[in-house]
Amino acid sequence: MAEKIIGTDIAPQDLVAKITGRAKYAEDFRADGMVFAKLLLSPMPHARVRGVDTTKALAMPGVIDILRADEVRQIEGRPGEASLTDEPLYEGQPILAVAAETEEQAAAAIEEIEVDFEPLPFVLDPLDSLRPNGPNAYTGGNRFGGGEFSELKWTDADFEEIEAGRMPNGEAAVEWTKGDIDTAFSESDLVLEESIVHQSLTHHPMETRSAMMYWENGKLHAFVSTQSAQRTKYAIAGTLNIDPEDVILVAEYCGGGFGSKISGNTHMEVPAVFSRKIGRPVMLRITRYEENYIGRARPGFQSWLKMGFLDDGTCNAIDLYIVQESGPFGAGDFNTAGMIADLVYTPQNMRFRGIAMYTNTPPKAAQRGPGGAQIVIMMEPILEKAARQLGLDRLEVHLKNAPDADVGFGPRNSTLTSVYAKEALEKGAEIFDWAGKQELSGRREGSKVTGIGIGLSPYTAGSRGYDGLMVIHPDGKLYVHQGLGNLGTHSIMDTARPAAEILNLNWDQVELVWGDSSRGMPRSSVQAGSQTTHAHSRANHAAGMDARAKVLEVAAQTLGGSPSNYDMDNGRVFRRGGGASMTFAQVAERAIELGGRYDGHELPDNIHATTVPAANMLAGQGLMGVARDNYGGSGGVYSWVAGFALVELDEETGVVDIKEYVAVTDCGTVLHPRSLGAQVLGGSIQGMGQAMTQRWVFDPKWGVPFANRLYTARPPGILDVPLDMKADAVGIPDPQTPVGAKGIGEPPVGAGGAAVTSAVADAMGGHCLCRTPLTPDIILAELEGLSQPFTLEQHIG
Amino acid sequence: MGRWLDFESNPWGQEVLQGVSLELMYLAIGLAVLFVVGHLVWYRSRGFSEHEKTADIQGSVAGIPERIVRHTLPSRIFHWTMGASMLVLLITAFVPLLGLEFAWVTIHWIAGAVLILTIIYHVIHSILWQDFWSMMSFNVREAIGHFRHLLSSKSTEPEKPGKYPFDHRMYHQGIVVVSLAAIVTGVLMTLRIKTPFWEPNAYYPLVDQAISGLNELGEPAITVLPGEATGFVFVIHGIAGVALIVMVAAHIYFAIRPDKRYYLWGMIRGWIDRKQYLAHFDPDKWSVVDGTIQESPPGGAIADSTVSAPRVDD
Amino acid sequence: MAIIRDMIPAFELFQPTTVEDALALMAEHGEGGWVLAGGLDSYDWFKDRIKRPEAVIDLGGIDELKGIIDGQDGLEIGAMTTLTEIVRHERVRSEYILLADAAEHVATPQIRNQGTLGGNISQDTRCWYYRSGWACYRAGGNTCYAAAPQAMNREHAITGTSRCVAVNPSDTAPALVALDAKMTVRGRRSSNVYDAEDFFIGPATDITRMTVLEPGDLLTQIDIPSEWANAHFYYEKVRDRGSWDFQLVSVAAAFKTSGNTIDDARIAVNGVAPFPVRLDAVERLVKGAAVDEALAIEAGEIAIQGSRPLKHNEYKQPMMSNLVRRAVRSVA
Amino acid sequence: MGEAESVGLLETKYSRRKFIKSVIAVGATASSAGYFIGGSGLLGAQSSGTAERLITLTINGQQRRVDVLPNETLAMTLRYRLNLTGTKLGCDRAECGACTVLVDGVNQYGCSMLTNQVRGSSITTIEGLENPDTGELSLVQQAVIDEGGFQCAFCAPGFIMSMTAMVNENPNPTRAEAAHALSGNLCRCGDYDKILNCAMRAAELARSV
Repeated sequence: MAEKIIGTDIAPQDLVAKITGRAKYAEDFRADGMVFAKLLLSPMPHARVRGVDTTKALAMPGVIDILRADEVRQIEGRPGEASLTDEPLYEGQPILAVAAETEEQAAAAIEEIEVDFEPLPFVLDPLDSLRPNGPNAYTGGNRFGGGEFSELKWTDADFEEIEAGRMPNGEAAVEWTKGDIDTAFSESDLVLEESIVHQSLTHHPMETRSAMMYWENGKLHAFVSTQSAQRTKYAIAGTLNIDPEDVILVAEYCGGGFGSKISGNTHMEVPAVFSRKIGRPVMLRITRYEENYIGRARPGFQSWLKMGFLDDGTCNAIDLYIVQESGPFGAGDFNTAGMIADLVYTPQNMRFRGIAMYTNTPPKAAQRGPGGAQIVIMMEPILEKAARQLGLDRLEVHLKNAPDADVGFGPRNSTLTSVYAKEALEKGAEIFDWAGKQELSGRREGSKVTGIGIGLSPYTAGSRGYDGLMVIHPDGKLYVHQGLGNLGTHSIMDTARPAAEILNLNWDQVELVWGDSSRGMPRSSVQAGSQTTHAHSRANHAAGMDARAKVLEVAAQTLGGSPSNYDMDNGRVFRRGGGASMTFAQVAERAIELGGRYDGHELPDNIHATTVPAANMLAGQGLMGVARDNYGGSGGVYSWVAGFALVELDEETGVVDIKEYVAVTDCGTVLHPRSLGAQVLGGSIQGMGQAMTQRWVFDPKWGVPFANRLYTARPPGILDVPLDMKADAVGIPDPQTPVGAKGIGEPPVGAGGAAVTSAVADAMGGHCLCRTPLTPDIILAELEGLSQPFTLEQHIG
Repeated sequence: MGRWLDFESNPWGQEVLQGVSLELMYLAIGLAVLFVVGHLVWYRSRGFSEHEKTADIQGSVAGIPERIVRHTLPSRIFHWTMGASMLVLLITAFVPLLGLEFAWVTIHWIAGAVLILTIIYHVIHSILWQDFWSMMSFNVREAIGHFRHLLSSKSTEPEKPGKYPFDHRMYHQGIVVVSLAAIVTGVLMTLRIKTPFWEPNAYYPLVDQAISGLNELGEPAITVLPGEATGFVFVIHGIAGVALIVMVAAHIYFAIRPDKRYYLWGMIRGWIDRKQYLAHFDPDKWSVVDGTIQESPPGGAIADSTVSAPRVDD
Repeated sequence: MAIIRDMIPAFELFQPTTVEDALALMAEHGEGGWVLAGGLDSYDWFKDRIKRPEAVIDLGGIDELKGIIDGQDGLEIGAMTTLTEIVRHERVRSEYILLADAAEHVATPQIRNQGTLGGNISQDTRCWYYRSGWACYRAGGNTCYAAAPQAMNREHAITGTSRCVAVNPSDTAPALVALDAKMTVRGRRSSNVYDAEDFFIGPATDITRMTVLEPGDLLTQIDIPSEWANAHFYYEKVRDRGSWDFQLVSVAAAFKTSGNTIDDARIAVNGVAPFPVRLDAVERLVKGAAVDEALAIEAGEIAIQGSRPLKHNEYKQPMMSNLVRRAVRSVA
Repeated sequence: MGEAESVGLLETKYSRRKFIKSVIAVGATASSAGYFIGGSGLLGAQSSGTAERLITLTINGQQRRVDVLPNETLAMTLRYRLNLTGTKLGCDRAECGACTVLVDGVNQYGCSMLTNQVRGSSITTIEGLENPDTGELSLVQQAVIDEGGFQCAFCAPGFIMSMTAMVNENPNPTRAEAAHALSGNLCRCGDYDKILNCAMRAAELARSV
């Protein structure tokens, strides 16, 4: 009997390459005649290029050429990002690129280029842009709609409300309500109202977005760092307006993305266009400094929250207003945040208002749990405060408010495929010993006070309808073609497991084909929003079923009888009850002989058009399993993580030490426990960094960011997290998907961050600081009764 | 020759005015030396005596006391305090630039504060209690006479002055302008450092705004580059500072010249003697006759009422 | 001129093997020369292309600058001794654990393996305005960008400022002040020994330098006198992250005690001024006193007398006060 | 051997005052002709001053002749001249540890030392951990396989080098000591729990050797 694969720990196939240095990331590729490109970045947060003098630079030794904004795709008339621009909208936006024989020459040439910038008014903080007469991020205004820019300003009265610590009533871009919040608040036994700030923070994956590209025989060979391979090929083709089949995309490994490299990135265009222009391979090595600017960031929130509770802990009303710092090109986090607030606390009455303001800060993008992570990190300490004032246990309050499978939430009363949030809370509480740790809450040893906290965090975790593509080759092995990116979640391998189980293969009989579009990539999801595990365990399940059926048919056609007489195991197909059998190698040979649908010369009608070229490429190589995920389903797919943290707060220094952490997830069937644990704890640690240390700092006078190094941006290090952490899963399959697995990437971020902010609030005796990051200065200022240097400012330092 | 002004990149990479260059200080020191040497040469070439002129006092001593009060004690205290603070300011400003390092900033701004206080005192005092116009008057004929004398050995010596001779008055006016420039810019600069009186602010938002206009699109345009207001302030302070090197050097030079010694004594003791009075001043213009205030002749100084009563301060 | 980062500009590299040769090279190149110890501060400057020396003089090959010698009176530590060597040195650990403690709080293991004691105490400030290459006072300009009402000065100084409000970033500097270490500085023709607290200078004296070292000067040796061997020590550093972070405030203290009475004390704080601050007033207070909570609290209060926060670093006052309090309290 | 000697000769030649002037030509010649381009094709490409830049490095037990600039970091030499791209550049500023290599067994940041400074040292990179004869993984690498370590793994080479230094020095660490030893390396995936498991497993394997 073939081994069980789903739910077991198997070291990822690419691990040996990764730990021997053989794994090649984008910047590890070389090509003959390769030259280096360097970017000239805008020194101003908003400016217009009046003129550029490149004479001196072009005359320098080794300098080959200069690429200007008019040579790349520009987005006209609406907010949109071009890879090079003459109207920079943030400090650090690339203006032009220089190519030279050596990187040093390119850098020296950049220094000799004179750019005449006309500084324009800029805005860093969204509230500043809403102020009467406040600056706008664009010359045309601060909002865009109906094809044009316009100005939206709040009134002095709105700002008086804000200064008084109350929720403003300025015009929102998005507003939805359910129930009747006014009545509900009047019926609440406890109403809490807070103004909250969540900082914006950079993604800073370990690998920057370097890329190397060259053109050969009319085809672009692109070596890039991306979260989603197949979709990036199409993104590049779209940007360059070329046939996607003329893009050979190589992206075997991706050194982290966290939402910043979903389909590659805007600046991939530079080496693509530049190498075409100069006829040489171009390496664009992105430094950490540049990554700080062009590498994306999570949008920050300034928000006001009013929550009503009944004395049994039921949250009966939420009024939430979010102003989002969106950078120059926008982001949608705030909308999701409103949805997640509704989902976690299931108030019967809710009003959500939100507005995303353009700012002249580096671009924002989805960052692991976009919107969801921010909102639970901000709300959890308020829940702590409420539970304390109601004399209730936070776990009870959560259990009281957490949804069941019949939940409807958000403006469109969205439904979900499954919800086991309460099970996650209960299992987590048990592992963490929540009940036993109650007595540690508030315990004081010297200057150190203990606090415990919970964070409950849901996020989307799946999508449907992608294609699976696999071939059993005459070597007897199953080759699963993945169009995903290999960004470290191991899902690129783990989502092939269902196919292996369907075909009753051992894992070593399965080969994965990925990372090189010339080897055939089926239509895939973007590897974002935790879709992959759900979407591609289904797609590979479907293709696996297709392959299985074909194997049985080939066996029946070859050995006689009907397919139902046959079964398979361990790379052999055999007649039930004994008798004739074939190896998969023989099946593959036979399938090639049979041709037609067996070896991929005929393809199902319903697969995506973008899968067809890949399938055609593989036709005739063996027995092909190819199918679209038609399993269907209704409702959104969400996974949950319940996080539990114990912290020690030093009241004399404001330093918080996270001592213990437990996270339990509801993500359906567990494909790979150890990788799941890594996702859950890794995401939680990112959340802890978000809650405790990471920041972005701008000088308001010059609009220039200062936290542009890792040590100033402060992502968490190994000494900033608990030595021992535990992760577990509820493990109940999602009923609407054949494998039962849901994604997991996003939700742990909010859980980890919120458990910690909640625990800090607990250690401070139910005091909610209501801003992140909770750095020692902020905590100490509060404990010492000093005025907080920042109130609603978005960027602090 | 070099560049007299320093430029630097502002944080946006634009070249902005930063201040005067160190060379200007050396230039000023050079000018000061040249002036002294030049004056010595000129003086010698004209064959003037190195000694104080004496006057024939026969027959004109009636009503003139033996000692004539030139500067009251408050005036002298003012002068020496101001002079001391000015020297401290110059030393603390320039000596560190010459390489001798010490903690000069605090001393400098405190000396500046002292200077401002003395000047406020002086302004009030001179308006209310002194003869304001004895120092502030200007007469074209007198000026022409002085310049003729300066340039030509054939011209007649200028008329004897009233209490403050023409060159003193001109020097005073010059130092008023230069010191005020230094003081105003100095105060602006002090706003940028930590003192017990205010929180530091590196920028001059009002200055920046005042010189901003609107561009052709009707948006605020930054006509003076950001951060450049600072540069202007530094340039004015720097120019005033180096000008003061020359002026103070000249002042000290004349104070210690033997032929002008009576001024120094006047400022130290408060009085000059009758001989000196008669030798160097026109009693019509500076009357020291008991209790009487005479009409000022055209262009002349009006007698200082405070010194008209013969007193000896020391 | 457009700005580009992360490429080290060209320079000539010299690798002398004796101090004399190093001094000769330094004299030869003057302002154009750059002395490289562990290099971790230097490479930042080079990679930012803000400092562009024409000649880099690498001290790594000078053996006489490396290692710790048991001297007649305490320890003689070569300026090029790595922080890891100091952390692990037996006698440092047994008699001067304060220094080992401080050295172990520097950045990361890799940096301690390469960074030297001489480099650690000579490193430049981390003020991000200055490090961004802005023409501030310290860089020879006419502005302190960190001293504006809206400026981001959470990490900046609350005392000892003069126009410039940057802080000294060194972890070992306050420990050396507390240990009354002596720094030997050699020039081409002269050799001077400075007390640790005089080695560090403030912007009032010279706004462009953090130490007495001028071009042509070489810090060769740090002596730890036996005077404070085996004293009661206290070191604490508060930072945002557990590794690779500079102090918000740190304290290093040495106490000679009999029972819980303090006979003598040396206390230094860093992260609050452009130089490590020795707390003479606190030392006077605690000398001869029996330690109790009241004394600790008073010590903390005295420590911050005269300090004045900027807009965003008021927290440094209680933080500094509390750390001094803890240092005194640790004696009891 | 011969190469090592030739370096020694050059040192003698240019050490009139007992210092080593490692390069005599800076400027156009020195910085042209393929700086940062891997492979050996560039050797001998210059007309003058070439010899002075040729140095010999001991990397993963092999002597490698390489042409380096005085301002070149070890990480750049490894990645762009010797094609040893296992040493990663995460920040190039001694902050993330992805470039960690062993210099005479000590873990250091390859991005923040000059190649010229390690001429006399033995350098070990991630590519040099496997047994050169058998291809067997080092015990640290084996420990990572056992524990299924790392996610995106861009940080992995650096972490593994630090773990290697750690187990050589202290094969009996507590979990806290292991974390301390690895605190010079950053993992943005936040896989610290599993990384510590790997480190503890590596120490266990080291103890059993």
